[in-house]
Amino acid sequence: MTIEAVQGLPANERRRLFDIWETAPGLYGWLATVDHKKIGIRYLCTAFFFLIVGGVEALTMRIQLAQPGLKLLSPEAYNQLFSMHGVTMIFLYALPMLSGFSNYLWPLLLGSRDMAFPRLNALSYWVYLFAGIFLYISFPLGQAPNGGWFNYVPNTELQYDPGINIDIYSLGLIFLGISTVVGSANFVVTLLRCRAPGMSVNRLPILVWGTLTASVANLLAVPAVSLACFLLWMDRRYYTHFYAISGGGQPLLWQHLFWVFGHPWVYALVLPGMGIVSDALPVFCRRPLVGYTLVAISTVSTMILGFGVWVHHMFATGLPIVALSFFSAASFVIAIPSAIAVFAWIATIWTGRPQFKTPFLFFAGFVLLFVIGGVSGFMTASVALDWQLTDTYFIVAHLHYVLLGINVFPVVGGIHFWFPKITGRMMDERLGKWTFWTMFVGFNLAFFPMHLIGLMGMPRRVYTYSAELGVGGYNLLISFGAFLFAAGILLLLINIIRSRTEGAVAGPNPWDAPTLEWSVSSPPPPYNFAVIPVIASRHPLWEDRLDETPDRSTIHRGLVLDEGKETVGITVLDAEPDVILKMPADSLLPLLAALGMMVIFSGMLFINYWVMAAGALWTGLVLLVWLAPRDHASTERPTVYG
Amino acid sequence: MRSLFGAVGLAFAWASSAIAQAPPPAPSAHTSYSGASATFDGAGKRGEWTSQARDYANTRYSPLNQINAGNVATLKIAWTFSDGTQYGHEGAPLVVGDTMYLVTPYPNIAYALDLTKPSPSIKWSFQPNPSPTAIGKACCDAVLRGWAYADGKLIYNLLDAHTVAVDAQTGKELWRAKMDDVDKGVTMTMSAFAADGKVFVGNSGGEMGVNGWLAALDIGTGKELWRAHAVGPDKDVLIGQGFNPFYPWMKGKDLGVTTWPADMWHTGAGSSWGFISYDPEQKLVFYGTSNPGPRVPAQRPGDNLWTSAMFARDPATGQAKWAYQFTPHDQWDYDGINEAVLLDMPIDGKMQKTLVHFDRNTYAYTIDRTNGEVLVAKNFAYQNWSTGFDMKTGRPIVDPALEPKPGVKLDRVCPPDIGQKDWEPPAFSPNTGLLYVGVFNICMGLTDHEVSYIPGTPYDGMEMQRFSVDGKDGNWGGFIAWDPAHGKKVWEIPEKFMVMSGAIATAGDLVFYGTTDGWFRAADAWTGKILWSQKLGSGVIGQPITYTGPDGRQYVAVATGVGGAAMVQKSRAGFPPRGNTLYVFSLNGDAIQAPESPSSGSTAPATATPQ
Amino acid sequence: MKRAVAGLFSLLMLSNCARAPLGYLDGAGPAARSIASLGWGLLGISVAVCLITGALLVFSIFRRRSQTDGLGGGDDRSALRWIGVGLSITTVLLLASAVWTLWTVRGLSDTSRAAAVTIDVTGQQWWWEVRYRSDTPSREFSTANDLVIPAGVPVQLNLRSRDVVHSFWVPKLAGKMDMIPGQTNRIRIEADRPGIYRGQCSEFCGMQHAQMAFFVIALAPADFQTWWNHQLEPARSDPDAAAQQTFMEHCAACHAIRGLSAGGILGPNLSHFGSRRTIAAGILPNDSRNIALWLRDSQGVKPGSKMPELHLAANEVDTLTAYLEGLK
Amino acid sequence: MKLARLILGGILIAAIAAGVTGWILASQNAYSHLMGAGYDSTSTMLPLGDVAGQSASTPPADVANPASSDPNAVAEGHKLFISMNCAGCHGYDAKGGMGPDLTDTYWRYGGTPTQIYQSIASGRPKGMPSWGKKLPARSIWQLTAYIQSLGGSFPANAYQAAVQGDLADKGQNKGASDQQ
Repeated sequence: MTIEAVQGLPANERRRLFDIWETAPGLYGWLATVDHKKIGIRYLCTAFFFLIVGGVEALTMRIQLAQPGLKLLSPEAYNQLFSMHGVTMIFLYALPMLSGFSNYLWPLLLGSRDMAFPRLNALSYWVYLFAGIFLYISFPLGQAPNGGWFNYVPNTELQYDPGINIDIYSLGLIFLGISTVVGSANFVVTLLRCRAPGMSVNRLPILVWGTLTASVANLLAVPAVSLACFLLWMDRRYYTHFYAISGGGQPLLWQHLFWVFGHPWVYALVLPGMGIVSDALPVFCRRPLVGYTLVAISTVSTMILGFGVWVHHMFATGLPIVALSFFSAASFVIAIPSAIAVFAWIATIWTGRPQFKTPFLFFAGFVLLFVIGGVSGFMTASVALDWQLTDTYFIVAHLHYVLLGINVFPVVGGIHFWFPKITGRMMDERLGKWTFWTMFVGFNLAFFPMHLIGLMGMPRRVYTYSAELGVGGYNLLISFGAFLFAAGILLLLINIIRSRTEGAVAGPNPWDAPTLEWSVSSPPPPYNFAVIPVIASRHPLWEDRLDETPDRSTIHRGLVLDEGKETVGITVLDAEPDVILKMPADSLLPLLAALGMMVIFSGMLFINYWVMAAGALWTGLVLLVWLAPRDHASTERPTVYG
Repeated sequence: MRSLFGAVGLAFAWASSAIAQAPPPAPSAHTSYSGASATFDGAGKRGEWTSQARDYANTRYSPLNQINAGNVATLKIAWTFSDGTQYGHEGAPLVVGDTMYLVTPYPNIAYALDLTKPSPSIKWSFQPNPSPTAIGKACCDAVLRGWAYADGKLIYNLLDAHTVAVDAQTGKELWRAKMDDVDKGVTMTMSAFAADGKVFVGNSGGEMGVNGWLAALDIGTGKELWRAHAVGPDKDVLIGQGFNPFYPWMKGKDLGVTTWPADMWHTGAGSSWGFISYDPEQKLVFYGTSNPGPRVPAQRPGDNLWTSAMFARDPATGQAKWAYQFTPHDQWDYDGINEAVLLDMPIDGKMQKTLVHFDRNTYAYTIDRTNGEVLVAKNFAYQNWSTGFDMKTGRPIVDPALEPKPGVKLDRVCPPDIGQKDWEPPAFSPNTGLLYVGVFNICMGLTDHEVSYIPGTPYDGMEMQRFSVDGKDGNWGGFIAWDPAHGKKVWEIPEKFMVMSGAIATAGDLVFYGTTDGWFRAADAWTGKILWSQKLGSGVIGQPITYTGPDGRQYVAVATGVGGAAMVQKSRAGFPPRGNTLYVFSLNGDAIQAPESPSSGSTAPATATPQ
Repeated sequence: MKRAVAGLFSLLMLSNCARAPLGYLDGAGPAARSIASLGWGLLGISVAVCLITGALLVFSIFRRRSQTDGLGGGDDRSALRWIGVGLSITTVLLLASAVWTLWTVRGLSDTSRAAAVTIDVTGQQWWWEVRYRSDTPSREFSTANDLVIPAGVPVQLNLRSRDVVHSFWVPKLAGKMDMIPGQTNRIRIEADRPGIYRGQCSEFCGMQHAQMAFFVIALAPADFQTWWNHQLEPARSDPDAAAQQTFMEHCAACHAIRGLSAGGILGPNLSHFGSRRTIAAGILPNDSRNIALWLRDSQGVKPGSKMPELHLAANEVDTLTAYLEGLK
Repeated sequence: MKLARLILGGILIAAIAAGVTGWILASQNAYSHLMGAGYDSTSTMLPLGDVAGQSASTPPADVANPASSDPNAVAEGHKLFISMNCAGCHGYDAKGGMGPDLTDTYWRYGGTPTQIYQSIASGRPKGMPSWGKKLPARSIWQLTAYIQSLGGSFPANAYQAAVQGDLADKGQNKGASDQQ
């Protein structure tokens, strides 16, 4: 935390800023911080923890499936494990991990001192953490969700699943949905209002595009699943009949509501990952991304199309052929934006000069996995072929190539890439390469044969299988691959822990990267930017060398804003400075509100109206204090430094 | 006290007639609406009531006219008799000579009451002690719908599937025949029917997956002469050379097997628990068969012959002459057990020998009783399951939206399982040419559940909620007059509860009926105007009779004791308590009086109890 | 290079896949065959795309470059042109695939050939009820877990569920179709020639989803009629009254046997149980050892199965086993 | 700060350990219910015979329903109630029909779990069939659990009242029967 590393601003000014922005020391500060960097790191660590938990669940299942007819796990235990594996990886790992990166990086990428709503940001994290704990409390109770992450009714109606397993699932997802919606709203507003002056939309990093589209999608999609879960909970505990045919309900209603959410959500899990690659890969190719505009447009159009393909999860439900044909065609079309991105990355590598650093390996590996996952997706888009492929291991292979390939590989690459920024130290390069090759080989050993056993007809979501299917040998290989992949994750963990204290000191810009976050010290000071930069291009730190335009960004001269905890708010379209935003100080309110919600949901879980009421009262009071009038923004002209 | 009762009754009669539907313009000079007539064969002497329907044709018409529209308002209770049983009382007392015969619901105790003495005076009683297991096997209360008198014997069915004959003079058991196995769910609740020197009995248990039958027993010995099943191969159904149904779809070999999924007919029900009628001229008995089993139609595709149908059989051999299925593939438990009233009437100017049948499916059929051709089929109350009637094929047209599917709730099917008219028999008056019948005004919410056949348990699967056609506070029943030749309702008296009592008509141009909430009413046979009403101790689901006592007075008698299917209304406000009492009415309540001094030497009633 | 080897390797593997009992790259009926050719086609495109893109990626990484310092690199404009070319090829391939798919779907939904038999298949936790339909109701009957069809003619299946969502799948004959409570999904299957084809539930349906299999047995049409007529006969009456009594006491509340007054519908109809291939929905071969095992320890064989532990005495197990096996 | 991390880490590890152990134990336990273990021993303890008719004999011990610890018992019992045709007589809402209402507090043959079990297993004279052979003990206990859940059951300590059909006792004056 050396203030001296920042050029330009006098030391006493920087001291003053530091005092204003630094989180309070001790336990209070630890609980009350609203610093986006601290919250981002928390997101990353928590999500990484859930990755490991979900991974351990997967490994347990792989032992059971290594040979036909094994009896390590009871069917019930297996069903709980595969359900929690899906829930954990998709809800508790994949999106929060990306939120972590975005939380940490957005203000740094955009040239802002914090997110638009720092306290909402903290609330979003606390709710995520408590929702994760809520979902995992089911484990010690022995009643983890057991209906799959897709949780199809009526198998999950009370009649067929009388425990609290599914209540934990449905309430947990509603709870987590609050975190997602709050976080997404925060990203959208941050983008609109808290960019540095001059950061027009055509200068946004692709990661920002990715997270933005994902956030907008979340705002539209998450309510669908929250509603679906709420209706299910009502069906189970208040004997409504939204999904039960006995009362005129419709089982397919769940599938529509779930996939209207589920499919866009899958894109929300991969677009920020693709953004990480689009931003970081060019650094190691020593040139800007080829076809920035195309990639940005393809990101947005993927998301828009992503809302029109949910029925391809329901090809076998007996919907009319005309509808199926439409959704099948739409599912083919969505391959086009992805193809654009792939071609852009290959063109970037082709025309650039690759540096074989660990992050580059992950990003290049990602491109290949993306293609494999993409073409298997292309096969499932074909309605006729999908009637055979769906619910076999081919789909398992497809979704793991997509989700691990497009989420985990960029994320691990991203960890290697931004680790120096976050900690100030480099990760070990040799260990990094070992990590990559272990993970890459393990991954393909584990998941490529799944295509084959899928084509051989092995159904998904089975706790055991018959030797007659002839897939025993492949499954053994898959289980071996899974453990190899896990070993890679272990190496990563070791590298992270060792490098935190023993890694080489990084300096502000160890990769010679072009974007704003590399203009500040590593790790960045609490106030991010001593002065608010003014942006003139997509590559503020490469401007002199690329010399694309005569304009230059001003990074060390600009608004100081040292009258309090302040940052600048811009006009939405032109990115002109508009107002000075007063940012909130450390606050326990987010934690208290999240705790209150935890109480409400616990009350709902056990249908205890007193607990529910107490939680609601508590949360209401906290929100009342939160919303008490405060000086939000000032219109006074900012002072300019330099 | 009595005058107070009368005043109240009068006031009520007036009030009730005010709420009754305005009668249509009365036909000029009291000519018969339909021109229908009946033979009244099999009726006893003028003042007697010797069988449940009084005659073979099932008219429930008495030629007595001492009580008439002019004086019925002075009708008062003459005497009462309580038998102490609690289950629903559905039968009509019989009056033969100077004795009245009455049999209680389970435990089916028979009483003979001496009418020459101040009543009630028990001549004898008889306790048959049927098995209590039967209580839990009877679908709709442990009832008995009647008893027969023939050749000096009182013959009736016991709930545990036996038929017993008792000496009418002494109350001694003469014979007892085991007709079926109660452990398999077979009970017997119908009234035995005596004609042609035989007694005809049938079984109940259509909800229990029984195999339905009608049997003829020798009156003297109880020996079974023949037994005709409703389902199964032709040899079991007693279908042979002489069988000639009118409609082609009912012709063919072994239809009682081929219209069922493999072997399902064994448990296909088609029991017979309604009233039988007899045409001595053509030598034919007519009776209906119950719903198919299981009640869930999804489990038994096909027409399910010969359930929910009517048979015309030769009483000597049991061979069927014709049959007609009212509700093919009965999906709502509509049954076809309701009685046939045998009338001759002009239809389209031509005199026809017909039978009139109010089916639970809400069609009132006028059928040529010589060959089974449907001449008239019209709705006598509200229904929505059928969109019309195909006179060509003789089949109702079913609304596919109201066909139940397992697990899927249908919100409103009208009528419900018990129809818009259940077993409660109508009356016919040759003066008006009308039939008088208690009807319902109800619907059901229905959810079917697929069901296992487990012997001795219900083979049922219908989950129902019943409610009025007219919504939450609507009426559940009514009493109507029906013109069978034109298929038209002539008048209607709305009632708050389902009308489940039988009706009688008299030469005094009166019709009598009772209500579930305990009103016993007399109405003008022409206009439906209520002329007299009396509230009784429990609901009336039995059948009234009228007779001339040894003292020459005309009496009207009816047993109260709510129960049976009427219990579906038990949670409604105003539903009466159970408890069986026979009420006998006369003008001003006059009756044979006790001797001046209570005699200590009066003979103790003879009792006969099998040990 | 590595990818190419892997690709070749996998092509070899694929022919293996096609032969697997549930492999669908080799159809045994018209529907499955048309999907299989579509499958091979799209698989070919996919493999080609992977190989080409992989090769491009590898080449782009390792290609020889002129040594220049600083940033920048090749010409953006020519790169964009190549992206355009790639995109055009992609679009054409996608369009062609979509047309091929819709063409296949059109063929599959063609019902101009009349179905020879209509069969209701009802999924439930965790077995299959099979009910043969006929215009003559008395030719209708129920069986379980063995779907016998005539070969060479289309067979109409009405798919329903009695509890949760299941999915009917016989990969060698047709694609999947879900069985959803409250609705009837229709599908046609046809086997070219007599044979035995494996089927499997393919929608997660609770604890024993994994062990919900069945077999389609295609017979020559004449054999099929013989089989049907035989099935219509009541079960062979066992002379051993004790076995029947044991069955009535312990089994009849859930299982039906035509000819006995056993009419339970919770479990499979056992009228001709002895002639079926498997027990417990395709998981154990139907022989006396397995019947006895199943009667003794259903929950050990298939935990959570709706068949309860019966706690039968050893002699009861023996008589029942002999009786059930005799129901040919 | 360091201490905080240490404590946090410790809690985390402890929570994971506890969670995994709990899950293994609990899910094994839930599984054992499915296996039917734990039922048979209890069923052999039950005295046979008509409880209501033998007020002179020693009343059976107040055996708690062994299915009461099984979270699925009531739901399974409800399914059996319908599939075993109980609903055909007692009504789909269990409010009676051909058979008696099971939701009121009047019990012909006693309303303790043991007595309900007896009624199902051995049958009762007025048409209630016997299920003791048709259904395994576990299923009958599940049915019992469902019937108990209808709210008409007596608490175990009102056992005397159940036997005597006297609601007024409510089990408060248990000595009353001893003085008779």
